[in-house]
Amino acid sequence: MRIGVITFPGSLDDRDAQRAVRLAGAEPVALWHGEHDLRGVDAIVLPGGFSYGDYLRCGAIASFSPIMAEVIDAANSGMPVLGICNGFQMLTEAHLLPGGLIRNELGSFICRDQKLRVENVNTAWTNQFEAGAEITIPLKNGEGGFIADAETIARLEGEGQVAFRYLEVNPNGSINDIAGISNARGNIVGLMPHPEHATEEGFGPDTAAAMRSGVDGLTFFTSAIHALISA
Amino acid sequence: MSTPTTVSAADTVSNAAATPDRVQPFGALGLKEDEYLKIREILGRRPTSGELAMYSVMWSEHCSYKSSKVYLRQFGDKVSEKMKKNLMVGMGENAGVVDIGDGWAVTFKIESHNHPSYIEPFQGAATGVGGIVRDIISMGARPVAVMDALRFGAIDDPDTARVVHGVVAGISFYGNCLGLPNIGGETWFDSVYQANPLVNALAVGVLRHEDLHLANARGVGNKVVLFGARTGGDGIGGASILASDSFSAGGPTKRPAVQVGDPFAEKVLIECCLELFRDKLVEGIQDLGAAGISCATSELASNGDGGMFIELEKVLLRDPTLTAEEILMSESQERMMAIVTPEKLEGFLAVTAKWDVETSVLGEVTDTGRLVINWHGEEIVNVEPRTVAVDGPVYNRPVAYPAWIDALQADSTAMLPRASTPDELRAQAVALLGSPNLASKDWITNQYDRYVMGNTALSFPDDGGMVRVDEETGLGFAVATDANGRFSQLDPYRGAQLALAEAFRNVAVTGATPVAVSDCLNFGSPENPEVMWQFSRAVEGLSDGCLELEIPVTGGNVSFYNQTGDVPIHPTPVVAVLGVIDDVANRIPSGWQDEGNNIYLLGI
Amino acid sequence: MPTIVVEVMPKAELLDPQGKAVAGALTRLGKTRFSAVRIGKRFEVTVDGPVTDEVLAEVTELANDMFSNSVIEDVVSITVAPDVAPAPQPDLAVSVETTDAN
Amino acid sequence: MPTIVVEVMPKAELLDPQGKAVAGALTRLGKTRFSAVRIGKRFEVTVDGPVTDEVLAEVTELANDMFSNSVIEDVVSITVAPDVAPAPQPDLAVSVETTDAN
Ligand SMILES: Nc1ncnc2c1ncn2[C@@H]1O[C@H](COP(=O)(O)OP(=O)(O)O)[C@@H](O)[C@H]1O
Repeated sequence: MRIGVITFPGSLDDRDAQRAVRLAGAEPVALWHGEHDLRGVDAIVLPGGFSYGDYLRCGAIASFSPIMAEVIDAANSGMPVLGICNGFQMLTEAHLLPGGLIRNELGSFICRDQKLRVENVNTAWTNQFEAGAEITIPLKNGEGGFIADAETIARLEGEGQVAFRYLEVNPNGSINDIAGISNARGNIVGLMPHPEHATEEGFGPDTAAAMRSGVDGLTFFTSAIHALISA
Repeated sequence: MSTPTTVSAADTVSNAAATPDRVQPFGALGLKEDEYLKIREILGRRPTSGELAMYSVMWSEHCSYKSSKVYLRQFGDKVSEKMKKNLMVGMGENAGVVDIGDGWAVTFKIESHNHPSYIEPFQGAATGVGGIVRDIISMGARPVAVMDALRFGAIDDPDTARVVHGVVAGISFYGNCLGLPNIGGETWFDSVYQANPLVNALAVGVLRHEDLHLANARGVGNKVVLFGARTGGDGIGGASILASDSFSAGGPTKRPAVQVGDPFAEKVLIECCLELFRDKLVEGIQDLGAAGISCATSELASNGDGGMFIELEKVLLRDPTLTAEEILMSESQERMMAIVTPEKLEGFLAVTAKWDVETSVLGEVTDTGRLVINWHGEEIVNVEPRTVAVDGPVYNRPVAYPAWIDALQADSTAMLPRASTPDELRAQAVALLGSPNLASKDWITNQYDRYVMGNTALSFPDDGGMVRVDEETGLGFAVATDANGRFSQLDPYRGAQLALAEAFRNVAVTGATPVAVSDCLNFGSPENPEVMWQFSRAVEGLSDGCLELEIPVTGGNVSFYNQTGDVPIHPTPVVAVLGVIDDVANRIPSGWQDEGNNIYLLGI
Repeated sequence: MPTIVVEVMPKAELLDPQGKAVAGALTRLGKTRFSAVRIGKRFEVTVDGPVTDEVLAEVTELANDMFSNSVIEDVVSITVAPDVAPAPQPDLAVSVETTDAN
Repeated sequence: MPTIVVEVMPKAELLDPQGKAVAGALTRLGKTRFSAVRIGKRFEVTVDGPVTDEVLAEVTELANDMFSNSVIEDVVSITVAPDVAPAPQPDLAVSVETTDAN
């Protein structure tokens, strides 16, 4: 199973995403923004970071990268695509996912261990979670407020496309506490928090059991592997 | 100035020889008369305005360490064999390098960006992070962590919020965007820092032994290449520099004293430099710091074969109206200078093109022993590089024991009233809990990304930050920074030692073994004999302490002139200690977590 | 060289946390006669050559597709400012004049 | 309600990282006739009541002290746009006209 991680200028969590893919048992494949080549991967991760410095709008300049043409085609034909943080922003800028992400309500960057509820376990990246599972993974962003017009929100809610919801604290003012969404087909998922930072004991968020022991993020990647195997 | 020059007609070497009596604005550039006369003596003529620009920035306190040099030698002199054992590169280079075993090495350094951070807190602090990170890259290392040691004025002063929020947002913006985890630091409020906050930024990098690079210009015919951001007017009014009667006709040039940082450009520059090193396409890379091209050319040439020829008009400009002198002094950020052999130039340019990094070949290494800089075909600089970069003035400034210190020491806590009732005790406890210096710093650290890179084993609120270097073995390092200006005001010798001991302890309690020290010495004006006394005592204390603990100082930074009016800040020697741990899985976090653990109090 | 100025505003107050924050600060400062603040972007695009209809069409396309995100923003104006000096003098910077909205 | 528009640009001498990034993107997309892009801010301040000289003076002060940071930015214009609708319609948004620079 080969999962590609695209590096854009300014991507930061690309190596972490590759590590997470490896820890989950798949083969990470490094992809480069400037090429038109997906190297035959089975799934794609758009990693976190500050592509092009987050200038203009987060993810906007990256969404014009050469490789995005291939990503859009692959995503539309059903390949699992995960956008994490800046990757989520790119997916909205590329109109693969609806809505947009704006500056956090309180203005500043925030880094915290964030509790989420998995609202939809029928996506390529969540199928190994229990329905309604509560997980904790790191969140770190300056522009993570999810917004969309009322009609879009109603559609997302009505059709189960809200994939994750913030619990306890809504860190950025997202409408309806939305932390992540999927497309109708469930192969494209985007979220602001970072599953790849909760995949290795000792380097993840704190849990009740022990400090830095949280590995809830691993299930995103094992879900993708499962989706690919059973497809 | 009697004969002003313009962009197209810069002051040439021959013009300087022909007009020896021309009055030059050395004072406005921060040079003393005897320093100016010394430059004339070295050159055997008056300097051109370009040479004057170079000497003035390179002979500034900030770049030349002219007041501190005689003391800093102690760090190199007071060393045991054990202290030298793991030191791959010691003081004097961009950053010290320590062998941590298994073929790995760590480089780290702490540096101040105090004055710019008062003028423009956000950009000042941001570019402080950017600058220290470039020092790390130039050694051939990948930067892997940053820390920040901060001092602000009184928390209830109306200006403090401007400075605090600007500084923290600037560090957060630059460090997060660069993708470097922030693993710790300090925050302290005291009115002595009101108009002079301290912003000390630390960066750590890791490298394989064979990847170590030193910045020097060797190999006659090798190309001198400038790459990264374009050169603009940033920071020309900064440092000690440009006054209205300086260089150009048509009235004073109004240049801002601040630099604007572009962390994205720096992130790309990091990846680009690492690829250049990896593919062995460069002989050496030097970062462009405070004195920009003046510094990079003269230092590279001094550390190499001694000669260099540069065509300054080849510098890519953001602002085409810049004069030659301004180009020499510009502090534009996110620039690097490389030495490249002619055969590898093509490969070099391919890598910079891949990363969209603009590059221009400025000139080459020569065997003339001279640094020659031309501007549109005319020679505007012809100097022996060491006279600019190495053999600057050295002062043995007067020191005076501060008369007030005895009274200050005598006024001890023993004189304070003790709480005698539970209510008084309670009131004291509440006052302590509510004091900004003891309160939680979460509101700062929550703005810093501690997760990026996936190797952070310890960070806030732990006593020291810890990062895994080798994913296979778990080999890692820990760092802590500490300082206490109030102790140092009472006794700079012991104050510096206490800072060292505290940082040493903070590293030791993580489970790592302390191995090296970097320091940032923040003091008032060296022209004040009492400040000079404080400085001399602090350096003596720190160097004695390091000898006692047997860990070497690998580098650091001196920041003088930290004062409001005539009132100096408390002497604030910030000490950073680096430790090594065989396997970060064995780290010890600060918090207690498991029921049934025993609690012991160690020490006295 | 001629400059084309493109102005982009957030669609509504809801989408403009920065504007809301500034409006809040004004209220705290007692500046109560300002009931709302919205913060958008102003792009100055320098054109290499004359501003033809074709150039304008290209900029309009860029304004809609790249400079703004139609989910959250509107392009409120595109104007040509021929041959402006690179930067106005600080002291002359504030010129108060009444114009029509775009 | 009348709106006062304040426009702020980064100082020409200083780096404008945003503008640089957008200009780079334009080059990569083959849009080579645009030689530079600079990005500033546009503030729309809604005034509760008529725009008197006093109100303008107050906004000018705010523009200089709060909306802009004089160390790195210039206020390039302050104009009054009376009674605009809160947000223009997307389709009508782009009006191409030639004006003088401020
Ligand atoms: N400016 C800062 N940058 C990064 N970390 C900081 C900063 N200030 C404080 N910290 C971190 O916050 C934690 C608590 O700091 P502090 O309250 O000073 O505790 P302590 O007195 O135990 O050092 C420590 O982990 C410290 O490294």
